[in-house]
Amino acid sequence: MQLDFTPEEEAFRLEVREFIEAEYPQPLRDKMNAGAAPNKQDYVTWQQILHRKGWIAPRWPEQYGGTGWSPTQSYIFDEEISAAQTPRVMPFGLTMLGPVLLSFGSEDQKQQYLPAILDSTTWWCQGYSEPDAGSDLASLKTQAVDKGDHYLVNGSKIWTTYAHYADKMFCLVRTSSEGRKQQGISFVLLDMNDPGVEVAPIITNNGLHTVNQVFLKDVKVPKENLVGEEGAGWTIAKYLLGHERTVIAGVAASKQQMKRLKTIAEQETQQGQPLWQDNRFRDRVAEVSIDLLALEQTNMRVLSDESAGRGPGPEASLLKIRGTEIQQMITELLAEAVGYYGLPYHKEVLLSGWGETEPVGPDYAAPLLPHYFDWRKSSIYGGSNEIQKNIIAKAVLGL
Amino acid sequence: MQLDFTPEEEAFRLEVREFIEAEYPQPLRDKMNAGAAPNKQDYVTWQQILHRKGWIAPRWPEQYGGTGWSPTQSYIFDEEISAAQTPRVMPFGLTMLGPVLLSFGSEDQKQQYLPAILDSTTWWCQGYSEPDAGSDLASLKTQAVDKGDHYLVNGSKIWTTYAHYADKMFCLVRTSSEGRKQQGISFVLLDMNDPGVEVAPIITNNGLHTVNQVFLKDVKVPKENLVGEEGAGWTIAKYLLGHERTVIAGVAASKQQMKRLKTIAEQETQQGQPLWQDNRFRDRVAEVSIDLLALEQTNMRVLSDESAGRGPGPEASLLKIRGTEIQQMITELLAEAVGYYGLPYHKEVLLSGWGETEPVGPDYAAPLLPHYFDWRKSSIYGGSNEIQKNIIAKAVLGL
Amino acid sequence: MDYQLNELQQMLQQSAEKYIERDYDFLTRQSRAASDLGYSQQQWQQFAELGWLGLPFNEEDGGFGGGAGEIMVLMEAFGRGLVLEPYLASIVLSGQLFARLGNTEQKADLLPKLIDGSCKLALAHSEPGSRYELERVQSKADSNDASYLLSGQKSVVLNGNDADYYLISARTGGAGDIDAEGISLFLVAADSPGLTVRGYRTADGLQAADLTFEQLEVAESALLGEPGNAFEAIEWCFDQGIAALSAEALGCMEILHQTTVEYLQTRKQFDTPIGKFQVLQHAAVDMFIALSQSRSMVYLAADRADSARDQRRAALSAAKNFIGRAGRLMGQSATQLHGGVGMSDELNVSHYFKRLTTINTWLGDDNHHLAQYSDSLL
Amino acid sequence: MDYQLNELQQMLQQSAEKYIERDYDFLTRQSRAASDLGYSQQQWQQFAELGWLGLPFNEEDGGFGGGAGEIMVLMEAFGRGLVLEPYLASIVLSGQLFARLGNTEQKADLLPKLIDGSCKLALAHSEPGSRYELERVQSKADSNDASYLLSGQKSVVLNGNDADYYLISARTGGAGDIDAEGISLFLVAADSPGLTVRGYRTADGLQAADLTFEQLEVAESALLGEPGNAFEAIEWCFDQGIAALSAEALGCMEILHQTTVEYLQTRKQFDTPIGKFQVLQHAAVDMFIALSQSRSMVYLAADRADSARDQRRAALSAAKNFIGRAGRLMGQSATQLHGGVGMSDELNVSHYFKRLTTINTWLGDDNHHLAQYSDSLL
Repeated sequence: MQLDFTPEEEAFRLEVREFIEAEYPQPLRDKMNAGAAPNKQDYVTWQQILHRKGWIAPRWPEQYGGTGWSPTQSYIFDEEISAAQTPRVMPFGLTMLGPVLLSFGSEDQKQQYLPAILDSTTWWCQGYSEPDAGSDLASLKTQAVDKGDHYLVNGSKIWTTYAHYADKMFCLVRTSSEGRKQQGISFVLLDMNDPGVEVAPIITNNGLHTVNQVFLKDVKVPKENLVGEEGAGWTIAKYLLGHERTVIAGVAASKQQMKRLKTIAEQETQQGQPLWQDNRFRDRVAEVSIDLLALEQTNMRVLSDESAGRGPGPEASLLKIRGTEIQQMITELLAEAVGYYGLPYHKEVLLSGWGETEPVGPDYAAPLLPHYFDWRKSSIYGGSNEIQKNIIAKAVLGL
Repeated sequence: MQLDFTPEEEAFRLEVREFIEAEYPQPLRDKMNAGAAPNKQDYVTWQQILHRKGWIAPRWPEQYGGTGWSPTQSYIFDEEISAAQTPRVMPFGLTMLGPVLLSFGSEDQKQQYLPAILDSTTWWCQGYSEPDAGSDLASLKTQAVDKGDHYLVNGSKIWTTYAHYADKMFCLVRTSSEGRKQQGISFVLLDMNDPGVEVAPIITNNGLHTVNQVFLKDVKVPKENLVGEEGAGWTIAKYLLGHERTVIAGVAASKQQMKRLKTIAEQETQQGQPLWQDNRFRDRVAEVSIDLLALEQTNMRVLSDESAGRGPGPEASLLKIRGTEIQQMITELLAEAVGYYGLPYHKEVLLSGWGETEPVGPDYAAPLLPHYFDWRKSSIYGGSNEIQKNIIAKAVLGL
Repeated sequence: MDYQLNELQQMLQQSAEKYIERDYDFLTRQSRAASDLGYSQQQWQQFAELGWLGLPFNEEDGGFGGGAGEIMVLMEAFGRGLVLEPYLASIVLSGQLFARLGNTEQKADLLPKLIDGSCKLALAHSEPGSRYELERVQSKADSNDASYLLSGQKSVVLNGNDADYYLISARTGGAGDIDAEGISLFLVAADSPGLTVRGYRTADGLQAADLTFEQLEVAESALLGEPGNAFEAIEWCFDQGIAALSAEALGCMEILHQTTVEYLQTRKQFDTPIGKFQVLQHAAVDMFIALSQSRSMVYLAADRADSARDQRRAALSAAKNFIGRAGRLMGQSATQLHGGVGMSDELNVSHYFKRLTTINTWLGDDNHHLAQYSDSLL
Repeated sequence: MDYQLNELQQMLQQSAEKYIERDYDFLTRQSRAASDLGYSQQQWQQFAELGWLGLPFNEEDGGFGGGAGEIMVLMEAFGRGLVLEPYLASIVLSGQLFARLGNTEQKADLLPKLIDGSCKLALAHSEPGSRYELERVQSKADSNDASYLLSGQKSVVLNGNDADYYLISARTGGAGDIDAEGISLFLVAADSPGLTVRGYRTADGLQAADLTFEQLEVAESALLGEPGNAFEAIEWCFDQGIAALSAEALGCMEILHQTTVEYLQTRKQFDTPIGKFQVLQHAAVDMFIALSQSRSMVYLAADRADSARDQRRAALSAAKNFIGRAGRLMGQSATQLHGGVGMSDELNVSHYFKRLTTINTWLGDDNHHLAQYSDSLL
């Protein structure tokens, strides 16, 4: 047992940190530090910087552009990226579709799609949820009718993150209504520019446009865009859910937010003192901080098991639940810290920071309450926390 | 809207208080103040004092020995009794069987049983739960076979409070296994001295003997001991569950315990100051205190609705849930307040106080941790809090 | 002991609920919120016609002599409708404060216009750095012949964006920045030279403003009450605001609870209404429990709003803390139980959630009032 | 980064778990607890034979040179068995403290007897009124020629009922009662004249004692370490105790979790195993989550038990806080999910619940350590 990182691991951390320090563009950095939401160009800019360094797909096999890092190295990389508050790497191509193609795709599909994922020239989105199939994903209704060389797809996807940025979509569709409902699902790729694809924005409770409803009307999907066998969609979806579970805890990002919370609470005043001096406030932060430490240690223990060749045990399933609960608590404390100045709503600041404008109240205050509202999504998406608990009850506890 | 008590109500409160002050025997008072558990004689002594005053059965009709008080007066009476920390009035005869006999019993049964309930010469116990029928009361298995002029009863009851004190038991038995399982249940009275009745003590987590398992082997129950119709047992049981719901919140007792908590925290020291001065501790007490205030106001609002002729609304159902949660929190805070001196376990002190013996640590400390353990029962018995929520979900929310 | 609404209150409740049902459906509310003003002047005139704007004022001042119980009934209905009009800012907080401190002449001048809807007020008390501490006032009012010169800043003034007059607190004396003594209150016209108003929307779709003023000159007649003596009244009016906000929160919670239960009854997943899942049932029950107890605390707040100071402050802090926590539970649970739909701006759920969240912040959040209440136990 | 047990630890784990399984079933445990001594001297000798009593001591002192990681493994197994023998008191706390402060002669005298099981120690540090504050020592040791005169009281000394020697802390200097400087530690025989030991059982079936001493004379050679310099070592040994207790708690939680899940699988109500009810499922999942994370915190505690002071104290406070909260959740939930059966003294559930509760109190409860940790963030 040796819970600290090794000197080699610490050296790697330094390398990552220095790279970010050197390559993270200042204007983007300023915008991100202001708590503004990155736009498409911001994401692509940063991803392409990572790509040029060869660090865009740490968990892919080396021959396809991966880094060959150990799980611990990948974790350290995530920590540094989060600490620097860069835009996050969009998961749709890199951590979702990529591994799926690598495991289930044809050689042609790999050749065709992987390079453009790596260099961020194709933006993918994920077509899973439907208006009538949220937590009960398997009841999805989008139909793909076999027309010989292609499928004719009709239906609708919802909560599709950045569909309005996307060039392509990977998508679960129903190719059969026979048998158990899981069996008739297939995994297909389609082009967002195809006739019949229509993207309708959904504004969420922070007033911003991130997710969409996507309508699919008589969209032709060539048969070569089927990934894996027809009817293998559910297997692929489950494979993805199990994938990269150690990342979903979001520990590194939460640690970064805890630092931000402390910084803010040191600047806010209460009864003429820094708010951070108030035991009552700081104790609440301390409890979340301990919870985060426990989550981090659990995350690392799971990683260590992985490194020791023991695949992520059942512990991995709890990371999403606790990870999102803690993220939400931190957003709540951040909003609380700024008191009345959490209330003003400035949409333009959420999009691009205060810039030259004199801020209303402290410059860090504006995004905090919208972030709090927005992060309520984290216990809903990716399988709601209730669903996660159902899974643990059944799969782990045998109930 | 006039949330305070009227002058008449306050005068009544004073009358009750003065009565208790004059009549509550000092030795019993000392024992109760020490947090010791009353024994049979203690209960009977106090109940007979109330009986002599005519105050033993506030909610019975006047003609049968009731007081004719308004719901508010009854509530005030409960508050004063709790504040004085007298032994509680045992509910089995007075608030359970009594109302059942009044509503469902024959004239003979009323004549035979009610007087001895009022003067506490008969101690009743309640035979509901069975080893295989806890929350699912209707699945009870104790059989009563019709033998002409009597039933032959076989089975077993469990968690029977003070069965070892009891002269008689009212009891749910199965007189038929036809139809829905609720339908074959009957309500009968039996004598604890009957051949075939055996009481086995169950020691609970505080180390004390309060509850029992009662074995019934070929116990003869004369037909005249059947209350109501054969098969009406479930109706009677449900009637009882709905009865006196405003008492179960235990607000008055909890208010008394909150006072005790403050007194103790003023005597305990921390960092050379009274513990009560510590914001961190006091804030936790404050939150419970606010929760208790909200419960009290809700309790009174329900009472007010009752007085206004609107029977207890659905709000009444939540009183048990919140009442027990708050009771449990208070026992937890009390144990926390005394730190290390919560740990020593002195069974004899739990039974009769320190008496002449020099206490280990502060004299109030010994019962606190055992009380905490013991009060975990309150969210289990009387329909567990989970069952209560099921009921609200179904009956109130229509889910 | 009596928790029943009296006849006047029942009447008010009926008319307010009817008004909300008829004139304040969610889509209309959203279009009013999106307008330049952020609410409807026409509705405000309706409020005047219904007598609501005069509700808490004495009959000799042209009002109806209502108290916290009547305001409670109104605000609960406003909560159900997510009402945008500045009733809390202009009537409950500023109006009552003005009526309490102003002399006969000042009242005769302004109250009729307030009551007929032609004039609106906003209370400018909190400052950057004061957080929820009412005594902490740094703004200064220097006496200068027959006038005062006001300098300072005021933070997040509720409905400060379009008030005709501000009630500005400033220090004419006192030992340092946190003395309850020495705080004075001034009536300042919105168009006064030297006053900068920076308005904005708030997260709940309402609006507010930051004020800056430097050597802003007001006549002596702008002073409300005795110099240096305004604190007690300010504190009192914050408590009136707390009682009113709590009632508004109750209205929000009612709708959220009702909407959520209906959603659970109708939304299907796994071939069954999701309200059949026990975990979701119990979450809905927890909402129900919070709602019921919130009603009790709202009654208590209204009942205690005119009690003696210590009793009043403790009860109001208890209420604000409870309502804050209950509102958080209601908002978060309603969102969670609605799933993705609960996140959408198009549905009312997210707006009730946001309003409950900002209500918790206004006039001191749950943790502030827990501390206040806790200290009152000493 | 490596969270795997090393070979020695794995071996220890196997032997300890085997021992618990073979020699420490619940009924045997209960009969030992009911005996006069409250545990089994025979088992204690077994501990000696298995080498456990010498585990943390240096090889030159006759020990095995184990550290917090090895103690962790042992204590986790002890938690599973609800072990009664005074390993925490005599070895982890007192033994290690003695070994750290004692000189060669003192160690040569006592350690062999400690390691072979013929002698037991108890640490008498906390006092009435000191609560969990380690610096607060009122007991006095007055120097008197070649001896010291000790006067004071010690509270709830773990296993103080049958120790052969006490480590008694007393003040030989320092400014007032709460100075970390000036605290000395003395080795005092249980049968010393002037020492009154009042023993009793504790709520978890273990035992403890209150000590009173007045002008109790001990030789200069009873002083451990430099005069006035014991505080740092006492603090360190409390942290070793915290790491060990946390591991014991983990063992308790494992059994509670396993027992509860089995109960949910087998107990039927409403014609179905109660584990089919979603609310109970999620409660069991919450227990599972608490258990998993507790394991991580126990590892962290062991790993940090010998780190530099500030880092060590913060990590150990975090662990003790987390374990305290997790233990409460586990105990309360296991009781609730077992229903009436969980209240019974006859079943093991109530005993694990009680032990987890007292573990939270020992060496500072969750709220104390939250405050400690919180203050370390400043």
